[in-house]
Amino acid sequence: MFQFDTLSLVFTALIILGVVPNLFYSYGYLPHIERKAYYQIHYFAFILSMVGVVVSANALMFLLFWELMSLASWQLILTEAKEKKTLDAARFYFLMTHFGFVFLLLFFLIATDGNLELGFSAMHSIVAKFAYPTLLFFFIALGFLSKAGAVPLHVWLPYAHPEAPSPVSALMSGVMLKVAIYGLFRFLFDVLYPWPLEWGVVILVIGSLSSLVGVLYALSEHDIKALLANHSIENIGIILIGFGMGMIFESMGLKILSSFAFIAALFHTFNHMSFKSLLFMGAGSVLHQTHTKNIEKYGGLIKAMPVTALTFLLASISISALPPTNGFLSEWMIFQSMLGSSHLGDTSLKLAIPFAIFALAMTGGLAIACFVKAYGITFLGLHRSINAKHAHEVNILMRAGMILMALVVVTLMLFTPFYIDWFDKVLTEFGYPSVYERIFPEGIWHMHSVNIHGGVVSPLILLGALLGVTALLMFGYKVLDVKERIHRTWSCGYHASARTQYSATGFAGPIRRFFGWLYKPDEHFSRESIEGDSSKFSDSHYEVHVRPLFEKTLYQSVGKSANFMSYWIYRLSHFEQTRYAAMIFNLMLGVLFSYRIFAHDFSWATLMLEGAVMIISIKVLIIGDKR
Amino acid sequence: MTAYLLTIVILLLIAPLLLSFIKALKMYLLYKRPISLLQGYRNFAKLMQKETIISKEASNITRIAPFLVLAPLLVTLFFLPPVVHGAFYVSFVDAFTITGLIALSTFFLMLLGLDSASAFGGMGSSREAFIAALVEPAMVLTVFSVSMMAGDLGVGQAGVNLAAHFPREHTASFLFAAISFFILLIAENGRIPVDNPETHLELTMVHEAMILDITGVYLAIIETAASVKFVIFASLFASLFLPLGLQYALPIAIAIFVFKLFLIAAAVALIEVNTAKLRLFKVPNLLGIAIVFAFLSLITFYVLGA
Amino acid sequence: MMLALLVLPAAVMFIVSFLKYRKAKFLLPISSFAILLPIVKLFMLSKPYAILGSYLVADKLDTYVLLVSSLVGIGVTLALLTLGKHVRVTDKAYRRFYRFFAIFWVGLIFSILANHMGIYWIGLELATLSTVYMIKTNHTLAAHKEAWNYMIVGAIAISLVLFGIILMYASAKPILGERAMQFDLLLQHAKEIPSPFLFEMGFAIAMVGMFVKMGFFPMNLWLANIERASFYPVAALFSGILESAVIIGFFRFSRIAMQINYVHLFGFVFVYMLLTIFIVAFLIFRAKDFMRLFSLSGVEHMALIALFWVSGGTFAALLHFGAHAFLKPALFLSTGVLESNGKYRIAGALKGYSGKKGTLFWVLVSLFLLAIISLPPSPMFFSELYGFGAMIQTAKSSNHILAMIAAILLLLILLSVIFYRFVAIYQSMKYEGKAEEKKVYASELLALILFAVCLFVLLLPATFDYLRSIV
Amino acid sequence: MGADFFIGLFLATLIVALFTSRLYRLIFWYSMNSLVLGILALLVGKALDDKAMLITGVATLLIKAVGIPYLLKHFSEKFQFVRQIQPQIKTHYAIILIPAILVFTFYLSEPITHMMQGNTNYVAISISSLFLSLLLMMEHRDVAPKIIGFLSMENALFLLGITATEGMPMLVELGIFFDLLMAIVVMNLLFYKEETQS
Repeated sequence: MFQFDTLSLVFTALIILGVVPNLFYSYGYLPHIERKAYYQIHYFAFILSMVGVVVSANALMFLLFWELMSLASWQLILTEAKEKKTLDAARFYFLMTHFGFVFLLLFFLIATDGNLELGFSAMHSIVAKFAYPTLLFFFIALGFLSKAGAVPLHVWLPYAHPEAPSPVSALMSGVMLKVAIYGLFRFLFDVLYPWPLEWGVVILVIGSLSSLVGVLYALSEHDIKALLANHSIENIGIILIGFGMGMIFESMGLKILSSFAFIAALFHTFNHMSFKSLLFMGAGSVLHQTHTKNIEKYGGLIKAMPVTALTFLLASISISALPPTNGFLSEWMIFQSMLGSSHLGDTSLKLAIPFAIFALAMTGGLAIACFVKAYGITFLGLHRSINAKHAHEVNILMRAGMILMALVVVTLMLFTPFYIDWFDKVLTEFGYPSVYERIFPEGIWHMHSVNIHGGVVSPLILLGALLGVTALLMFGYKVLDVKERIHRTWSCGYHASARTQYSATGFAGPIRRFFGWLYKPDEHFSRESIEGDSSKFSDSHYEVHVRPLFEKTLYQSVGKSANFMSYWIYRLSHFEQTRYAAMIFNLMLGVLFSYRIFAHDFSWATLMLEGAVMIISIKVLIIGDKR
Repeated sequence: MTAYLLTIVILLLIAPLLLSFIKALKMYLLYKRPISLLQGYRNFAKLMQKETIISKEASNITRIAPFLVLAPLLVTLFFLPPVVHGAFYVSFVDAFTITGLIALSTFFLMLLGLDSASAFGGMGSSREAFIAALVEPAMVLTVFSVSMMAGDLGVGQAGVNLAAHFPREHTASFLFAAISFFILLIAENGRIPVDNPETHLELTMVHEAMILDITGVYLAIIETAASVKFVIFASLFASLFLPLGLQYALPIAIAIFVFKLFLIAAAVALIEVNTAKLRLFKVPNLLGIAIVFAFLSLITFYVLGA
Repeated sequence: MMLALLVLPAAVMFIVSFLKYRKAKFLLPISSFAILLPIVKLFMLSKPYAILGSYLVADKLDTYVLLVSSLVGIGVTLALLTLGKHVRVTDKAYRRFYRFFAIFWVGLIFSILANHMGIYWIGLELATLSTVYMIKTNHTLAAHKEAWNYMIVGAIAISLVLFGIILMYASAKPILGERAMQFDLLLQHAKEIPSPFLFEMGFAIAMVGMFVKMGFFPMNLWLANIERASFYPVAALFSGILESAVIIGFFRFSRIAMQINYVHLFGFVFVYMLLTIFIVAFLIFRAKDFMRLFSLSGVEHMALIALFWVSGGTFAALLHFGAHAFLKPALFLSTGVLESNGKYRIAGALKGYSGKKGTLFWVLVSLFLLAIISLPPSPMFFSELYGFGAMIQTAKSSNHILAMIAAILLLLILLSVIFYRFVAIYQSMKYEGKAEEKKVYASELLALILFAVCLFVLLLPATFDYLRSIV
Repeated sequence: MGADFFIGLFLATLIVALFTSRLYRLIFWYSMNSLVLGILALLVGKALDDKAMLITGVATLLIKAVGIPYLLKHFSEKFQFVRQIQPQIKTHYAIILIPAILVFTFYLSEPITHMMQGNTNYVAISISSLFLSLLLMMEHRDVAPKIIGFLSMENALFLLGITATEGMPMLVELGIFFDLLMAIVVMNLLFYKEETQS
């Protein structure tokens, strides 16, 4: 029924780490929710079902909890369903998650021989006998990645996460996506092991694409929660890159490297949980104070909400993978594992993987840009709206939640060796050699990459050095006791005001313009020029929206075709006695004819004959001739 | 150990000198009366005298950011490769960390630009973000290929290895890596053609625009940070791509090293004189070249076989 | 003896329905509640239990079906008490409804308990004809028209079934003689049938008749129209009971056909169901009002049950059958309540129910709605898991495995189209539109609670074991 | 034996019924059809001296050949049926269709082996008459011809029952008759329009 091996425990721990601060936060948030009972029921159901998923030991339990998780999260999105947007988002989310469920269901049914109480390890032997393992791989890839929100199944995230109440979006983005990652780990290792090389490559490619797409769309977002949701896509991509490298190394027989890569993926999973939850909480607090998700309406909030600002800053640094934060460490590990590709025997692969490296590095750079934008526009400068002006710090519970989550981030930063050791155990349970000794050969101070003359990083020393030097400098500044004066500085002679300062749209401008071929933004520009003068204008308004490419191409066309088909079928199926009798006539004809052919003596000729007869009689009796 | 500390001190000291050397050289080439090489120090001293004016709109970020801009760079100074054979060097830091540290300082610089709600600060940050985002991948790839050739990712170790046995069999990829790194040096330090440090037209500024509203000591710190950054890149280039003359005795080695730095500075100056500043949206092309070269060096490295 | 017991309540109902005086109005429901008692008694007896020689034999399967049907019947009559509060219904029509309900019930008992193709058919025909009139208890032109439609369709379907039965009988007569109409004997001697082709032909014709009667492919709208036009309890009876009478026939016939040639059977049913569900999915995708929606989904579920059964997932089929038999009437009844002010406005239909009763009502309805798309922990979730499991097993053992898996995938995709539609409906019922004061009465609520309890009972492990033990 | 002749007649009457365009004539042909069926039943019953089948035959003659046609005529006067009934399906289609059906059914029943004294043709004919009566239902829009189509479908069943299986169990046959009467009753009730005016 349930199992508690290290993998399950690790992910249970992840859920707990994600949930405990969230509890505080959501109780701080609760007064602003009308349907409190509804919210709490589903909130706890959601948490329990997530735990249930990671500890369940047979297919039945897994599917049950998985579907419960989707159900609960869907209901949670609907908690504050006021406008149509929310409803659409919820519906879309539920459809997507059910779509994934379909594939999981197929996978399990094939892998368990219909006996759903079967343990996972028992499934392995069944799968070994199954003729098309790649089919199974695609099933679970589709199943879990649609939940994790990897390209091209990511479209629901930027809709669903913003519409949920902030604690919930923190949970969904921080924890729920990781449950999908758990699924990948569990079933690739327990059931589908060993893998051919191609699977790893597939995962790697998906990962690289997701990371780039995610961060690019994040940059073009004005809705802060949607921005964060897009970053979840990016981070899932990064995790998948690590995962894919692990799979590749594994199938190339480089156990050590692959274990290192998997550890990196796990580590990044944890990190993303921590800082993404923190970011969503911060965004939630801001939203809760300013009653808008539009980043252009913020500004100068650092003065009003110092705690939020500080925690948000920490999280931003961490998610931008800047040293010495935990985000940097996990991304460093993933980079290292990719550099390990120089040990691969396969030259074409060797030459291909640098592209993944390029994607990851690019992502890093863009992420920095994106979070400078998010942080700078939200918290710095002048307030851009009345609400932002009147914002003040959130209540104690919410603050407590954010601070606790910040502590989680810090612990991940400080106690990296401990976590690594733990993740190492996960892999040793799957029969990998322990690599902890190779990562931390001389104590916890230095963190080595396992590939030959790979790099070294020493997080603690780095942290110490940075803090030390900064403290020293500040001390020096104090000693000098420089006269400080607060005054209007020369901003090129303009009065600095909310209208003159840079907007988020403007900030992302260069990048948006550079990637215009991808965004295809639709821009709205209007201005009131003074008596037809082209240069002088009293008021002007510029606004740009970016609809994701996949949505435009993939999803809408599917919707259209469904509509079309249903329309025709509906027209056909209006009941009318005579036509109906005719249909039964034809049906009988077809059925009996087929039985005659298939049951007695099959030959293609007769089959063709049947087809012809059917067509004629349908034409004559049902369609009739045009009047 | 002494060599190690000495190098750091020297680097710190000549940091402003290098920048003013570039400026002077440029002026000389343009038939102007070159400024004194000590100009950098003078500016520093002058700024240290001044009071700091903090703009009304600014928040605490302005109070802490300058230090956080400088600190990572100072830390980085300690991680550079040795200039003389057998000198102490930090073995436990690799190129990624250094990239990260530099990115960290850029991050805070950008925040600083956004903090004082002036239009130009934001503009500067936005442009800086754009450039930095494109620099990142080129940087990583270059580092990757260099570490391949040096046989170690640790910067210090890499420098030593390269000095010990120069990768003759990989001259091609070595060259490509060098080219791309040099472009990165220019881009990261905001020299022409990417950015013009001497401009007085805010609309074309990148680095300067971010610090328009910074005064006094803070400005001094930022300026120092800029010069230190240049020194870091220069010395990285010197010890990774011109790994010569480490075997001599300490004074000579240092002299050679400093000479190399000046050589690089001169090269930068020459480029600055001979090229015009690119429009912002042309910059990606330059960085694209860097990225391509980085790829090339990797590919040639693999194809020609390690 | 037992037979007399079974028929007695119906007979009482029939007679009482002719009495004019007012007490009758209360006697009728009581007599209809009484239908449960003998069935419970029957349920207790040891199986197989011969009620009427070899003609009516009670075994585990049909007592289960009968029990479910009687529970549904009780629920429906409960809701019937306050029918007048929601729609205009004359006293005469009310009594006449009960009169035909009695006939219907008798026919049902015969068809479900029958161990004899002929008896089965007779019962089915009785039930059909009586429902034809039950439709007409609603005095609208639409209802009249639909009653005629049903008359015609039912007539065709029924005659096809009989035709098939005769052919099967003919195929088995050489070995079994007159007793060739008994299901159990046929099942035992299926292998020895001299001319399997004749049997299969008969089977095919009979199946076409049954499928048409259940509203499968071709065109699935007539059933929807009928259920739209008739009073909602009638619709509930349709989906809850009449279908069960048909499906049990399908169970019995297909078990014999399995013996004869499994591949043919499976291919036939699978293709047929795939077509049905394909059409139904897109019809549901466009469906605009409750009744149509639910009756279409009823068709879908019947198709699924048939599929599960033929692919060997008998447990899944029975569980699904039970779940559907309880869920669908519940939904129809609640629909009747939701539409009480005459309009089918989906947006905000669940809003505006206040007070204890109201709250309980909308909670129940939303639970049913989510259960019908087989979200956990509804019994349908489990039944679909097991049913599809069985299907996959068949796929694996067949030699077109990839094609089969593709077909099953298609099936699942179609189901998720339906899923999407239902989610949309649920959301708009709950969150769109504006709230207006609505009332719900105790009896309807009682019926819903009854159904909810039955569903819960289905989930108990004991029930699972019982269902597993049936076949 | 005579059976084949009468089976031929049966089919013939049915086919003629397909082409009629007047209600009363349609009813007449239906009664002819049932008459032939009844005689057939009697013949076969006598041949196998099977009491049950004799009873069936008599019942058929009484109910189907006389009773139901009379009732229908009665209804048609009572409820003013449309008596002008044009077949929907064009004659030239029908001319092709009917033989085609016959061919098909014979092709269909060809593999049926070891039936008692190889009367597979009876199966073929009854299936084809089933199809034909379906055709009868298809080609008319009004209710009355549809009913007649339904009834002749019933006849086809009986034909099958009589010829192919040499009689079904008594119980079943009586049940079928009962249901038939029931159907008529229900139809009668359905014809009452006066309720629909409310």
